Amino acid sequence: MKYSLWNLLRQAPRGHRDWPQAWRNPEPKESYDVIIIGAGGHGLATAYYLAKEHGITRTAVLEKGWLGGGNTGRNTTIVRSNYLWDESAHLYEHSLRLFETLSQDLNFNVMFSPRGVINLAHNEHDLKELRRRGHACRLNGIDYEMVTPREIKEIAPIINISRSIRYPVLGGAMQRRAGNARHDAVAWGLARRADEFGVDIIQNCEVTGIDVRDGRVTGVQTTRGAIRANRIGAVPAGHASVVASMAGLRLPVESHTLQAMVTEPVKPVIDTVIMSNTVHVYISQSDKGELVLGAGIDGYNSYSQKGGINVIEHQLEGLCELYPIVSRLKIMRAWGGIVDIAPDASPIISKTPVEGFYINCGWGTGGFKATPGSGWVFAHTIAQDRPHRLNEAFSLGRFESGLLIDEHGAAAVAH
Amino acid sequence: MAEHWQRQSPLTHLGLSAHDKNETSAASLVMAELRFLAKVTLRGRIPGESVRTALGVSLPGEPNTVMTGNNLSALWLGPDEWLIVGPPDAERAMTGQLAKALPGTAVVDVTEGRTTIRTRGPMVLDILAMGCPLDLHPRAFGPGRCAQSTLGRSPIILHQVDGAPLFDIHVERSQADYLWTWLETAGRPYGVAVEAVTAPPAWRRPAPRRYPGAFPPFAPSPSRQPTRGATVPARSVPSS
Amino acid sequence: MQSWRNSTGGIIDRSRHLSFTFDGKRLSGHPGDTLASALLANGIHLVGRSFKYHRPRGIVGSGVEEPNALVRLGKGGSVEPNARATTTELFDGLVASSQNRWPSLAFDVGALNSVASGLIPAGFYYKTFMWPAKAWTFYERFIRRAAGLGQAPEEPDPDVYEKRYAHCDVLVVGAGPAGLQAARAAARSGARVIVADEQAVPGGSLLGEHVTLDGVAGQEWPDSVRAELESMSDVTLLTRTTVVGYYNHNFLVAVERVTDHLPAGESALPRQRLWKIRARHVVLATGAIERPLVFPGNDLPGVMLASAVRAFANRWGVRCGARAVVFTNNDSAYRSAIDAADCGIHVTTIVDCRAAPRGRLVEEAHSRGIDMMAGSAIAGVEGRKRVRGVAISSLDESAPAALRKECDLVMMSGGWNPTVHLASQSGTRLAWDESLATFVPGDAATHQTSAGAAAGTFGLVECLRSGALAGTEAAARTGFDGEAPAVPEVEGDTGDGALDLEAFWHRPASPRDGKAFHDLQNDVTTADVALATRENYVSVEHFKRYTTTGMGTDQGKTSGVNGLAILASLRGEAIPAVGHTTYRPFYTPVTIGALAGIETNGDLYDPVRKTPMHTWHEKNGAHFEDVGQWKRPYCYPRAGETVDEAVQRETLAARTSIGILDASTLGKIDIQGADAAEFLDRIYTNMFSTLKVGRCRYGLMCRDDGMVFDDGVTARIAENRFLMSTTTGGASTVLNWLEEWLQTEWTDLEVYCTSVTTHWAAIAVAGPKSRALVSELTRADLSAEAFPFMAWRDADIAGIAGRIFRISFSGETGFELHVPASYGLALWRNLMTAGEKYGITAYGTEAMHVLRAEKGFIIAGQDTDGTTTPHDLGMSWIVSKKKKDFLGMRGLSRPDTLREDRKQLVGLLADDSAVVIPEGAHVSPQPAARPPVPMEGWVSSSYMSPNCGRSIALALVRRGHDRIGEEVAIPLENGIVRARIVKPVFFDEEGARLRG
Amino acid sequence: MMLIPCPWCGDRLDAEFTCGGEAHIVRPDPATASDAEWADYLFMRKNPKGVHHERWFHAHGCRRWFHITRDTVNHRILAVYAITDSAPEAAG
Ligand SMILES: Cc1cc2nc3c(=O)[nH]c(=O)nc-3n(C[C@H](O)[C@H](O)[C@H](O)COP(=O)(O)OP(=O)(O)OC[C@H]3O[C@@H](n4cnc5c(N)ncnc54)[C@H](O)[C@@H]3O)c2cc1C
Ligand SMILES: NC(=O)c1ccc[n+]([C@@H]2O[C@H](COP(=O)([O-])OP(=O)(O)OC[C@H]3O[C@@H](n4cnc5c(N)ncnc54)[C@H](O)[C@@H]3O)[C@@H](O)[C@H]2O)c1
Ligand SMILES: Cc1cc2nc3c(=O)[nH]c(=O)nc-3n(C[C@H](O)[C@H](O)[C@H](O)COP(=O)(O)O)c2cc1C
Ligand SMILES: [Zn+2]
Repeated sequence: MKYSLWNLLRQAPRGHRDWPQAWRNPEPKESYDVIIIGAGGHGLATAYYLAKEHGITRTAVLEKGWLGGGNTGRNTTIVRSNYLWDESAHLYEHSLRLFETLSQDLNFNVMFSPRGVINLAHNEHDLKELRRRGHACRLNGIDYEMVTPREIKEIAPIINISRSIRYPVLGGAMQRRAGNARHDAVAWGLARRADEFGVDIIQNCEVTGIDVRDGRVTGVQTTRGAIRANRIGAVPAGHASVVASMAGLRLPVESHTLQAMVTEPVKPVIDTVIMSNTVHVYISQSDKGELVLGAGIDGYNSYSQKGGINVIEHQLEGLCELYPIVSRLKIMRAWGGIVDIAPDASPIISKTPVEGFYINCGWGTGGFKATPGSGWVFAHTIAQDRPHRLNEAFSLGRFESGLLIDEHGAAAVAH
Repeated sequence: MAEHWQRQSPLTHLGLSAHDKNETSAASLVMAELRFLAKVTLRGRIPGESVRTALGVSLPGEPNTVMTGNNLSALWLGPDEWLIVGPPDAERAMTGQLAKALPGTAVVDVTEGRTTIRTRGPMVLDILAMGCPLDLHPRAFGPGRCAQSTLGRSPIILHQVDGAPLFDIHVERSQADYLWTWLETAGRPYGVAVEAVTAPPAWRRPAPRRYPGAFPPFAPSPSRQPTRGATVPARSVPSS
Repeated sequence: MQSWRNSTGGIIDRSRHLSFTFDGKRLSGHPGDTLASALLANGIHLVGRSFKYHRPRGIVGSGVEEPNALVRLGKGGSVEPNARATTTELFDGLVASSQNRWPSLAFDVGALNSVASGLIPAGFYYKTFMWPAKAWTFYERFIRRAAGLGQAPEEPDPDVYEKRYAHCDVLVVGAGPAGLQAARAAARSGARVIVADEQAVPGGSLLGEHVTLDGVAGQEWPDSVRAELESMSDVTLLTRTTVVGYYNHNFLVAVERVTDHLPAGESALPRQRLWKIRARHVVLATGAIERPLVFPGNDLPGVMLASAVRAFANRWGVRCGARAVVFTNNDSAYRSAIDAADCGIHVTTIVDCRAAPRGRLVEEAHSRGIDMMAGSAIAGVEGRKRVRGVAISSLDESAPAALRKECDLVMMSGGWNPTVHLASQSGTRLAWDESLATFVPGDAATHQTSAGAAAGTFGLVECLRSGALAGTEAAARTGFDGEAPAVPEVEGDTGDGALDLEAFWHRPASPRDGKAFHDLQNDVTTADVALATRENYVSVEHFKRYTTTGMGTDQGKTSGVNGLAILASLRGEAIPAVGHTTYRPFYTPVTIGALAGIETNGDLYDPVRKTPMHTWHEKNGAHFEDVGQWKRPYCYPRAGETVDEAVQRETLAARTSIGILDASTLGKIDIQGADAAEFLDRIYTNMFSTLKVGRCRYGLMCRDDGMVFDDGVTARIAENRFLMSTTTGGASTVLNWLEEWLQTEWTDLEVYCTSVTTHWAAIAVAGPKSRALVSELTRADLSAEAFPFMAWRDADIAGIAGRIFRISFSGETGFELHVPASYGLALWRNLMTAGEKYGITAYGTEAMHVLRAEKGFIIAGQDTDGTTTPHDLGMSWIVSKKKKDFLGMRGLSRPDTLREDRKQLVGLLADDSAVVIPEGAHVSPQPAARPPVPMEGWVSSSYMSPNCGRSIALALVRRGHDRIGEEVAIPLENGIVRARIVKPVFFDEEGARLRG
Repeated sequence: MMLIPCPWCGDRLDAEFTCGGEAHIVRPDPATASDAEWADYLFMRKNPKGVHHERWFHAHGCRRWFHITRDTVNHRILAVYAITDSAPEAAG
């Protein structure tokens, strides 16, 4: 049944008795054309675009837990495309554009809300970095504007732009088309549409082995039995190394815990997204009223979705400095996700030395925004057995050749 | 050519002056800056006795402990690293003597790199606990113990001088201002007082001299105790 | 008038009155009251409106579990939204108001949502608001306004917060009977013990019961334990302290509310204190929370937890109503019913789902004239803003229709949920206990024991015993042996024995009966669970997120088990198969201020590092910039001068007379040891073993991938001793880098590194008159012959023993003077005085940048970005071809680093010499009309150079080294700047000044 | 918040340390290493779920590097050993 106000009205008097399942719970078949490992946003988007753009529907998405329960279900939902390097900018911009029509595309309101994202600068070096990024964005056709502290204050009156704080706001860069989307809705909407195309989304099905014969994949072993396929796309985020090792590969990623938290719900106090790298906080307010706050990563390899309190403390110290009125609000819940970070902080969307085995990982702390775009290019890569122009540069090979896409930039200014 | 100088500690500009006695006895935290203490680091595989012969203080072999003697304190900083703290102006003699006695070891004068904040008072343990993750309870720490750690956001070398308890905090000079403010702020609700600040001695170029045998007395601490902590418990096994 | 307060009973001080307001109305209570008990004593039940449907809501519980009674406390900057009335201690002058209603609590326009509730079931927003495309943001505005509960303060927080670390052998969480016994046991063994309880006084549920322990009233017994604990020196008893998070390796976080219970301004102490406790063993004696029952209309004010009614009666002497009906599935509600009756509430009926409840309690209830309706359930609740009656029907399908009972209070008990939050957070798996129909802690994941009701032991005697045992064991595990304290002799109803519970989750009802809520705070009904199930949001996690069960400020303390039980029944599965959602910090919401502590205020957030000359800079009007943690003078604008003008003046002065720069922030590392030279050969791209004592050399450091990461001048002090300098930001990174290689890779090298960054003050003196000036202050021969470029020497400078380096980052004749830091200011002043006649000018970092750019010297981190090699910088001359190995060598011969079309450092001269190309702008071959415009590189440094009399820039441009002389375009927002690629040296290309 | 057992200073809060990542990575001979081998050394990591041998640096303490073996799922520390030692057999 189509999701619409009309159907909602029709269902109201019937106690909403007729809404169908959003997706099925199919039993795994013996074989598929394509197996996707991981029903996060990226895996689901891959399956969806495989069906929609490439007509491949004999696809299974295997998920060890519940769909959307990985980082897709635990991120701070920032969507933007104002990246520095051309390769990144083009990929994320493609994704942002898909986001702009995703609700209509999926017939599922993913609540994409272009409420604007501001990146703050707290010193001369930050300003230089933002300007450099701004020039690049402009030439790449990505909206971007530098904003003064006063303008930022007008947009977000709760910010403290006093010069006397430790890291005063010297300015910022804003992307107006950027914003938030509802994390769960993105996963659910993609799952529902993929399912409609006939894709089998199989939850509680952990991939425990990858069958490789003569250098090419033939299928997977799972907690629900063996499943055959000649093409396997792995999108396991934090577990990328674990899955890759099943195919005998090592990856240039390490898994760390990244934390986020929400306050108790309050009436609207901030209507945009504000990020600060120097002070390591980002803030937005969800439609339900919680302030959604992102913290930094814990400094050691971890496969637990629980981080240290020190990271949160430091983040909130900065938050109180920048937004003094939050001091008396209360943190309701804090959680962590396992993020897979590549040395250049850029993703890997690539073929691998094992034929028929494709990997999509390394999104680290920032891949939610890429969900549809990543699925779109990965679907292309799997369907055509070669990368799309947009993800060519994000190959595994770049680590050997040295052509990294270093989104860290230079760390701190040094002189 | 300059006639005279004001040698400046990193906290000189605060114009610290001692509060009166009443105030210090009522305060929960009493702080003072110990200026210009001589500080020399030693690196290498060094027989502790050789330092004893050279300076009159032995090097502690046990991690995170301090040996004192001849008005010097030798702090363990690492398995091949020590910090020797002495009275103001002793650094030249110390480095000279050490370099002579221990050829091949690294002797570095770091006097100016840090200053020392001395803290005591009935709440000193509580206030240090507000920013320092070390367990300073008498069962775990004690007189004659030292440790490197952090206080607030500053790295520190902490030395418990006596059981009163009294702590010397050696802090990097560029962060002294920060740490002083941090301590003042942390202690504010409970009362903080400043204690006699040792006056900066006038600069004089130390005449080249032989190792004097004993260093000028250096004892601003009220009740000095023998070298090592009496209760240094066995190290706990790592949990879980 | 507290007309609902009994004249005796409870632990409140009736001799004193506390005045407070609720929604502006002046009321009174007593010390010992919570806001909730005081409101109830005044007969106020309606305290708020629900989140989604704006339904009238009252007080449900008596402690942290409260889902409904959230109020706004205080005024102005001291406002606290979403405070639980049940845990807010009353004080004189307390100001509270209701939330989420407009214009008033009694008449709330938002209640229209309730009327339209059919349209807004769980997840409705996913199904609509999609048309027209882009209109979501329009709808969203209204949704946002309707959502949210309380209102955030509008002013900064006037309070301060404190944090501290603590360490103990045994941490006991909860000071109910189990916790107190545990604490006693552990303390007597000599262990270091911390006991934390979130309530104002220890005692836990004992405070709300009628028993005696060893002849002492149950409400007083905790005082005696408290006295004993407080008499021991290594025991800390923390009240008003909630343990909120359980982290790795037994690190627990607790929040102490230090002054929240006091009128504003009464205490100088911090508002709250965050405890970060490392415990060797933890005893979790956190008690249990009563579970509501789910039935239509169960959210009306007057429907309360049975144990809460009991606690209000026993602890606060408050009657929660006049006529009560009890609804239960277990024995414990009988105890509550009896106590309620004893307190003067007319308990008319006990509705029990069990077919044949029996036992002592049943008889006792009976003996008090309470009616019994076994095998029945409440089918509906009447009333608009308060319960007026209930409909009761038999659970037997064939039974006749519902029976009506008048009442103003419904006491419900669906059993008990042990407070397993912390255990679960620590990684301990929970096990389903069928007889209790709830989760209890399984095998402990860390050094931890659960005791008392938290472990599923609900009898008092058993709780006391299990606490004592846990405490003794905990101490023993940390090396302290002691005897378990005796279990006190208990008289009265101890509640020992089985609960005799028969699970009752919900009964399918028609919408006509009204909504049955399992999650009161987020307004989630059984109909929502049914919808979620129908749509296949049946994983417990999907269910949670789709319906928002347990996602409110109470984090599902009352709704959790009920919600998943209903889900399980609709899924037709057992509850343990459905599982539970993840327990996460924080157990109760934690004030952000408390998590931030004192390090929020600007001075303490991050250390400001200051050089020895800082006060001079301040006094002389320096405009500072942050470089890492350092404050460095950017320039020193004079009166009437702009920042840019100051920079121009300073830049010019350094080349015409004398400039002086505070260079103290540069990293300095003393490197000694037999292998020091060999070590530097491996660290730097160029050779250092050939450097002569008394000389310096510039070096470049690469990571092992070949990318430049730091640079600086290193001097050979003695055969086996060097002084390395690093960039300001790189100082500690480089030192750690050196240590890492020494300790982990080249363990055979004998080298020792010591930071001397802050030991030395460093002053750069540059300009044609610099030699004359410095010579005035030292006897050392500074002539070009005796002291050539890149030499250094020990020297007395103005009477201070220091060092002079003949180095220059400005490209001028220059000297860097190092003196012990405490003389830095003195030397600086002296130079300023002596240099006055030469027109000495202090210059800041920006002039330094311009000067070095005029010479084409790079700044690591500005003209490099982590993707730049020495070759890219045109510095192949510094990459040794003789050495067998150095860090970065192999990285430089990878396919990409060998490519010829890499971005390379060049100079750029704008055609219009007055135009300063913006830094960060990109170079384009032929700017296309519309994006994407191809980019070939970017401008890394760009300035107006007063010494060149024009603008200059450095840029990293693709294949730049081959393109000298080529014209390029730099497309800007408002037009295109044309420029020519040149060699990156703009001034004194031969270096005559440098060496002169 | 882990308690890291520094072989010298004893158990200290993890915030005093820097984690240096995977241990026992051998730096190949730059003269003979292929591009792939060099990339492997620079970037490729085991990143195991479970037992991990890793290097830690007591940055705010004795400033020594050492090895620990830690479970990356539950953070149990299974072994502590010198920076010059090879991984203990027992701990996997
Ligand atoms: C706290 C936090 C905040 C963040 N904030 C932002 C943000 O603001 N903006 C942004 O753009 N990004 C953000 N991110 C990053 C973003 O969440 C991720 O990059 C993105 O969601 C990754 O999506 P995914 O589909 O690749 O991974 P996931 O959603 O993690 O999906 C991977 C799935 O693979 C499954 N899986 C793994 N191994 C196996 C196996 N062996 N068999 C079967 N299934 C398996 C997992 O269970 C999981 O469901 C944040 C991340 C975190 C943790
Ligand atoms: N008859 C029944 O049905 C029934 C059911 C349950 C409990 N009980 C009674 O309850 C008592 C249980 O004793 P107990 O000691 O196990 O529990 P308790 O409820 O008496 O005490 C628990 C204490 O822990 C505190 N607490 C909980 N979580 C905390 C946290 N995170 N931080 C700080 N403090 C926290 C609570 O405020 C409370 O004071 C017994 O008297 C028992 O008879 C009876
Ligand atoms: C954007 C966003 C908003 C959230 N809002 C809430 C909330 O209002 N209430 C809540 O309890 N949890 C909220 N959460 C957290 C989830 O409950 C949950 O903790 C998170 O998805 C991680 O899953 P886990 O805790 O089950 O591991 C939110 C999470 C995200 C990503
Ligand atoms: Zn150590």
